[in-house]
Amino acid sequence: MGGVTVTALDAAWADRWLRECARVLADRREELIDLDRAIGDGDHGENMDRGFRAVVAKLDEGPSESVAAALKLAAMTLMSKVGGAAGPLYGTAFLRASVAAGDRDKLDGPAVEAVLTAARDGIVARGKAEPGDKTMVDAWTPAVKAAAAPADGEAALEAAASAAEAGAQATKPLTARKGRASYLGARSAGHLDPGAVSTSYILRAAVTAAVSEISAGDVA
Amino acid sequence: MGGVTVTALDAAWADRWLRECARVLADRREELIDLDRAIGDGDHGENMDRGFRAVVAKLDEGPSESVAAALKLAAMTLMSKVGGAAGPLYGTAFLRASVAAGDRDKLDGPAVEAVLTAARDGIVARGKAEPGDKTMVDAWTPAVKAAAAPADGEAALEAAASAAEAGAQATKPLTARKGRASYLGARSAGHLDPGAVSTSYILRAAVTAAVSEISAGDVA
Amino acid sequence: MKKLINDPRAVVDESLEGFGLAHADLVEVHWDPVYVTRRGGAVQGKVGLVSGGGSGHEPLHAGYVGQGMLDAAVPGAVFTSPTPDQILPATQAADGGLGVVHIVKNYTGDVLNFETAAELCASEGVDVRTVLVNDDVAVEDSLYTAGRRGVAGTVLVEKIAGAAAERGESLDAVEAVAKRVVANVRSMGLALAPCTVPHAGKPSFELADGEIEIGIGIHGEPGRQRVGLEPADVLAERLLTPVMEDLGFEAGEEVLLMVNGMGGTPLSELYIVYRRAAQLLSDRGVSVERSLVGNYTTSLEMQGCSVTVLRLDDELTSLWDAPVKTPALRWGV
Amino acid sequence: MKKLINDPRAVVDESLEGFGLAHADLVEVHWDPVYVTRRGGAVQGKVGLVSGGGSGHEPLHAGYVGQGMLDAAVPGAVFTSPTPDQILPATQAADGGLGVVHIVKNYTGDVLNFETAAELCASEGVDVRTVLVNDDVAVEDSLYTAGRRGVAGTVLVEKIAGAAAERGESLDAVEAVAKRVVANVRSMGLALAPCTVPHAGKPSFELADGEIEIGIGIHGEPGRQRVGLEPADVLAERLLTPVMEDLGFEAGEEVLLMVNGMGGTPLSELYIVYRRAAQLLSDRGVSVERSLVGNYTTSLEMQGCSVTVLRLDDELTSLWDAPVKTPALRWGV
Ligand SMILES: Nc1ncnc2c1ncn2[C@@H]1O[C@H](COP(=O)(O)OP(=O)(O)O)[C@@H](O)[C@H]1O
Ligand SMILES: Nc1ncnc2c1ncn2[C@@H]1O[C@H](COP(=O)(O)OP(=O)(O)O)[C@@H](O)[C@H]1O
Ligand SMILES: [Mg+2]
Ligand SMILES: [Mg+2]
Ligand SMILES: [Mg+2]
Ligand SMILES: [Mg+2]
Repeated sequence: MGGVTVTALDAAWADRWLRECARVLADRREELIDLDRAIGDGDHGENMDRGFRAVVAKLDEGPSESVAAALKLAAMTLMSKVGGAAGPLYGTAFLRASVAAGDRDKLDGPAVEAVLTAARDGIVARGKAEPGDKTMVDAWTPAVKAAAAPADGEAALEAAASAAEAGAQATKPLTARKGRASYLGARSAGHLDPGAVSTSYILRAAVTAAVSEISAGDVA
Repeated sequence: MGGVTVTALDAAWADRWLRECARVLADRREELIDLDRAIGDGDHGENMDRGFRAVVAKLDEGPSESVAAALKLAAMTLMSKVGGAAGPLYGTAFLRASVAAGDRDKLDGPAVEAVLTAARDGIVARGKAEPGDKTMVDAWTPAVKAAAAPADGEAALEAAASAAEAGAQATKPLTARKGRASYLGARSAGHLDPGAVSTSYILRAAVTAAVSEISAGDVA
Repeated sequence: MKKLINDPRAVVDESLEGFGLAHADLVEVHWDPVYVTRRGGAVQGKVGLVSGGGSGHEPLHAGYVGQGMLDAAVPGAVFTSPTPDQILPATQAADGGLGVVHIVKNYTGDVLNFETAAELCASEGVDVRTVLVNDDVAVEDSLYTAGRRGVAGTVLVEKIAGAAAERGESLDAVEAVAKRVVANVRSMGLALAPCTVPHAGKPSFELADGEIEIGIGIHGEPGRQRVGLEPADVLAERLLTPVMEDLGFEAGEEVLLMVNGMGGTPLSELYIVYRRAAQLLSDRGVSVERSLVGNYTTSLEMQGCSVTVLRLDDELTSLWDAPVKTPALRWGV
Repeated sequence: MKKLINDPRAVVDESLEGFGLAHADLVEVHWDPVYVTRRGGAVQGKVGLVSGGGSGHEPLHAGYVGQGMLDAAVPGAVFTSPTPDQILPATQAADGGLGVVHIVKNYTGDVLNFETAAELCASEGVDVRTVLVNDDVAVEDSLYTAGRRGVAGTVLVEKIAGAAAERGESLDAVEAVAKRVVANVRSMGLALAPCTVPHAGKPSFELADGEIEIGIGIHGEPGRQRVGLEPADVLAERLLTPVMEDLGFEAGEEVLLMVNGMGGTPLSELYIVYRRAAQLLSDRGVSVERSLVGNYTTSLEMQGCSVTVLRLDDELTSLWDAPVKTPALRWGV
């Protein structure tokens, strides 16, 4: 049996989060491409992979000074490397998140909620999507809501990630009203929204970065 | 058991020959297209079908006055409707054949030989192909030779058609040195030459037009 | 996937490099970030014209950079809008002191990236106007969508606004004429076969033998409707009718008719579609005064076409006829 | 077979009808027999230029009818040379009193039909010269073949001879310059995917995934060699090397480089091939002075391309640059 240790949601965590995003999104590249092929233009997996690879290249220049700095680095890089709808939306999300993180050296539960809320609000401000429009907002909105309860940062992240996963799954029956999938009208129903799914991966990556699995041997 | 009656190789026969060519070539359109797809550009069946349909349309205006007139009508029509290599080659063949038929009102064995020889020589004069180059000349040359023996016109045609069929089959192993198939080099071997095959159909049609099958009942 | 490419990730850069070499007399390709300008840069005292969008629609947009059309083009990754850090320097390079018009196809990604870029440009002191092109009538219900897409009509906006800028019109006037083209141009497209995005490696959608997609966009998106293959004359009518209805044409009007290939369709087929579309227009008493037939706004190697109609007036016609000297559109000079 | 057509047998006529409607300002389509002339007919006191061949290579040849290029074009059925009864009136319509040059791609069918037509023309009092184009180096051993084929280099012959005729050169001179282009132009092509002739209804050959044909012609004929799909840079070299060797290029020479699409290949891919071909030429010290990239001599919807190199001298360059005003090639006017 193994155990887990939870690390503080500090600058090092933020860097690990971004690297974990890059790892997961590279892994899920084809899956996200296929989701986007079904109701969009088949580039979402490539866009996210390209963006986060660039983030990692930036991180390799040295560790971030703060959570806010890491998030801002992600924001600027995604903005200039992703393009498409996802670039400005995730770019704005990380930028607003960075501002919300402020000069905190680590995030507790309420801080996690504040950061995620800022991110979601940024996406809504840019993209004007409402819940139910079958966009990434449908993953962010339940995530923000779920993050409100826990006092502990990691628990807030865990709740957010699970809610985002459920939210992403719940986009399946919806008819898209924003983004490229909206052109399909009723034919968009029956498919997951790629941006909602990538959001769920990004939030799950935040949890993974916070939690190290320790094998039974290690804790013996 | 049935018998056959042989009709004179006169103007009516010539008209029937051309109509029979049209019928057979329409029937063999796809086969000739496929042969030409393999080593050429896939139009031989379409070209021959188009050309002989036009010949029939001309024949429908009234019966030919003579063998020579029927052959000249075919020559001019094929020349203006077939295009490609086959158009001028068959056009020249029928034109020279028409001249060779001259003012004969019907053809006997030597006349058949003279007509076929003129046709073959016309093709060679235009196309400069030698026997073995994997062209229609490989059907015409043995046909001309076989037509030399019989005194009887129908027997000469029958011998020519059979020789043309054998000649066409014998093009299979050859490497093309003239026409579009020559671009393939050694890859042209292993396929029948479409023009040699259409030549064998045209000569067989001449026999069919000369011979009416009569069922046993009719001759009882 | 069979393509004349090297690394799927290098497609846009290598293609632009070839483009720059082939048309060095007309254009300049800039790297890091990537954008294309007219050879010689901004024309002082002329309104600048910049467009851009995902790659894969060649010759759109870089093929339309040159005298009488665009001053700069900003290519994104394949089917992915470019980013603000590309659009900013392209806009600065296009600014001849009178400001710049951004011609943007109406897609969420393009709109958001050009929006951000316009803010950056403003903060750098460049007066930027944005004209959204949304000619695709296949997207019917714009209340419940991201709005109509910009497709092949974009070429007409770029040509006509480019001519207005070239003849010395003000920023307001160039913006206004571009918007007038947008207000009077409509398009609709169909696909016989999908395209394959290099980095995706798989066709953008699946179509059975004998099936086609009506109302496709230019990004390999599936269309609104899947129907059986029909004769070209029927298909031409399927495309033209909604275009005509949306524009509300009346007898006696004059139009430009464009039949645009999606990249993998032979020119001969485009002319067959053109023939029927022209007949239908003339049946309604609409007079086709100008035409454009060819691959002008493509979707990689997609097989299919779109039909575009632009309502003309004397000014638009004379701007259309004005000289243009770009890699992909050229006359009068 | 998925095509934007009506009846497979009506493809050529309906396409020409659309072509005539779309370009009524430049050309006139004649029926029964079919041929295309410059709007306004023969230019008196100018040598006439006529070309023709099977359809399916659009814009070749009808797309090159107009000022500075052809006076008439004679389209046959798809991939089938036209007949003498079409070529005769087209030639007469092109004769401005100084005689006519026939530009004929070297295929048995084209040669024989133009030969007969030339005899008919002579008997009608038109002085006809025939220039055979045979630029395709894929056909190596011309002793054992019908000789090298005419492919995309034909466009360069038509453009340059057309410019010579337009500037008032004599029949001898126009014939001579056309032959000089033929002597200095070489091409080679490849296919990633075959085309389907409408009346055949089946692909012209079969290629497995990952297989390509090197040395194809423009009639859907299989090539000389079937190889595995390779990167564009390798393929560009496979095409350019025999072209260069056949022309025997030396450092310091100047050339025109053309990368021609076979109809179904995106422009972006052609530029990737162009990029490498231009690099290879410059590595050898050969200077690319002019370029042409696009679908200029096609094979229906075939996917693939050809590379053409023309050795330039000052006269050929200035004839190339001379104004041309046709549906498919236009500059300077
Ligand atoms: N207006 C919007 N608001 C929020 N999210 C949006 C909006 N438009 C698109 N999206 C999200 O962007 C995702 C698509 O991103 P991507 O494929 O990278 O960009 P593009 O659509 O430009 O190709 C969609 O799945 C959706 O979640
Ligand atoms: N030089 C030639 N001499 C004799 N026959 C030839 C010659 N060139 C081609 N042919 C014949 O023409 C046939 C092809 O005819 P067709 O397909 O209609 O014309 P094309 O080759 O122009 O498409 C070949 O199969 C061959 O028999
Ligand atoms: Mg997408
Ligand atoms: Mg053939
Ligand atoms: Mg995209
Ligand atoms: Mg042919």
